[in-house]
Amino acid sequence: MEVRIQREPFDLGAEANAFSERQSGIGAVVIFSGIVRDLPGGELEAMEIEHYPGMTERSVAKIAEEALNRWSLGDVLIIHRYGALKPDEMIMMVATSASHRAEAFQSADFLMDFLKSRAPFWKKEIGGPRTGWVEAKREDEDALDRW
Amino acid sequence: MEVRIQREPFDLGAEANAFSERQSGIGAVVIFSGIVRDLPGGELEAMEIEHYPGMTERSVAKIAEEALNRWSLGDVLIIHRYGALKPDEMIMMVATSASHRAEAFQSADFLMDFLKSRAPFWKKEIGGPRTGWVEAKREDEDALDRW
Amino acid sequence: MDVLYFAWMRERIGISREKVETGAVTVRQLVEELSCREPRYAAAFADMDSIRVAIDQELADFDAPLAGVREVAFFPPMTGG
Amino acid sequence: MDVLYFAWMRERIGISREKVETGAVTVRQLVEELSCREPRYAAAFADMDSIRVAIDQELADFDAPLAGVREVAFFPPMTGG
Repeated sequence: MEVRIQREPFDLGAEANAFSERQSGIGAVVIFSGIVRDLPGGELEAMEIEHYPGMTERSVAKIAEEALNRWSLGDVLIIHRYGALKPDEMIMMVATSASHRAEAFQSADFLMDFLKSRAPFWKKEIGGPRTGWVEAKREDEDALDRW
Repeated sequence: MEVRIQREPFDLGAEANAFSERQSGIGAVVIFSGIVRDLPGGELEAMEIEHYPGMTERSVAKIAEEALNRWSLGDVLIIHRYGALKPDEMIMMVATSASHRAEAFQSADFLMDFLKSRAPFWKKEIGGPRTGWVEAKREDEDALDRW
Repeated sequence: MDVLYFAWMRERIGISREKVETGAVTVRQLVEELSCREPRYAAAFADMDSIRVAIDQELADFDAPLAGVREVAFFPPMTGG
Repeated sequence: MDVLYFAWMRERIGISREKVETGAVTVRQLVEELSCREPRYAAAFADMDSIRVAIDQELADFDAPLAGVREVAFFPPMTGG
């Protein structure tokens, strides 16, 4: 299990390859990556991501451990950035590995739902008419009930 | 939409980065990769993958189009190898992109279920006591009913 | 028409493709005809539940008609992914 | 104890962290105490449904006791991922 909370960009491809290569005896890898979407009209200057140093690392590690407990996984990797990101930059990624595809899919889906609503990150859109904090969606909170 | 049926290896990381970079305005990418699992005791010499040239390309393209019809996706990429593969080699990958994570996850999951049971590939394990054709699993066929 | 065999169907019958002249109206009739040829065909087609068929590269069922068909393929359930 | 504010809580109150001496027994009592200080606090805490609290870096609820607590953080619902 590996958790990285960082300001710096990461290389999705390099991480995907390194993660896959260090697995052995597993048949399935699922990778999710979240990307800064521009606003309609290309008005987004930056997506500012604030977080709670200390709590972030603890809560993300706890979410990863919960996934390892629920499914029979080879490994879990979570990288999440903070700071000011431009449109099309990668915000975060998760990777899970398992013997069978269902476990790899479900655990990655689970990780995303919990990272969305239970890890202390807050997004602020800078630029455009909607400048301001991104509001949490009711459906994201509801998604937790699936698990 | 891109479908590649090939004997040659592919570079998951390079494909993941190229796929992500050619998206714009999307927020979520999901990538699945399937890897040759060794048999217990390290007895697998090779996984031989046979396919039906012509029908393979058609049926995989049809599955990809079905995903594009069902979900609001940015793009779909499917790469599937055939021939003799060694343990830990990558067999295949799918990538989907969407504005929202649920669509990216569901469509990748859907693609895998249909590639598993509706694309004309057959796996044969060479080496070890179980040498022979991999049997289709009842649960893989049942998984299609989810969609 | 061309008849193709894959995976253990191909191994049991011993060839991957052959030309077949047939008056069979449906796939099922073609299977019966082939099964009567030689024991290796009979063995390959013994368990119909574990055989799938494609007509002109589209999955089909055993009652599908063969009129105008150029290519029929028999194979076990697929194991892709 | 240290009290931390994030996102629009931090912006409305104007600081990200402060030391607070309090006799409050629960988080809710602390919120009431802070709200009485100045209008900016009252404004920040006005809509309790859109505020979350963490005690010593674990999510908690407003009835949680404060005895022995070193760090309380207030913030809007999280938007990670």
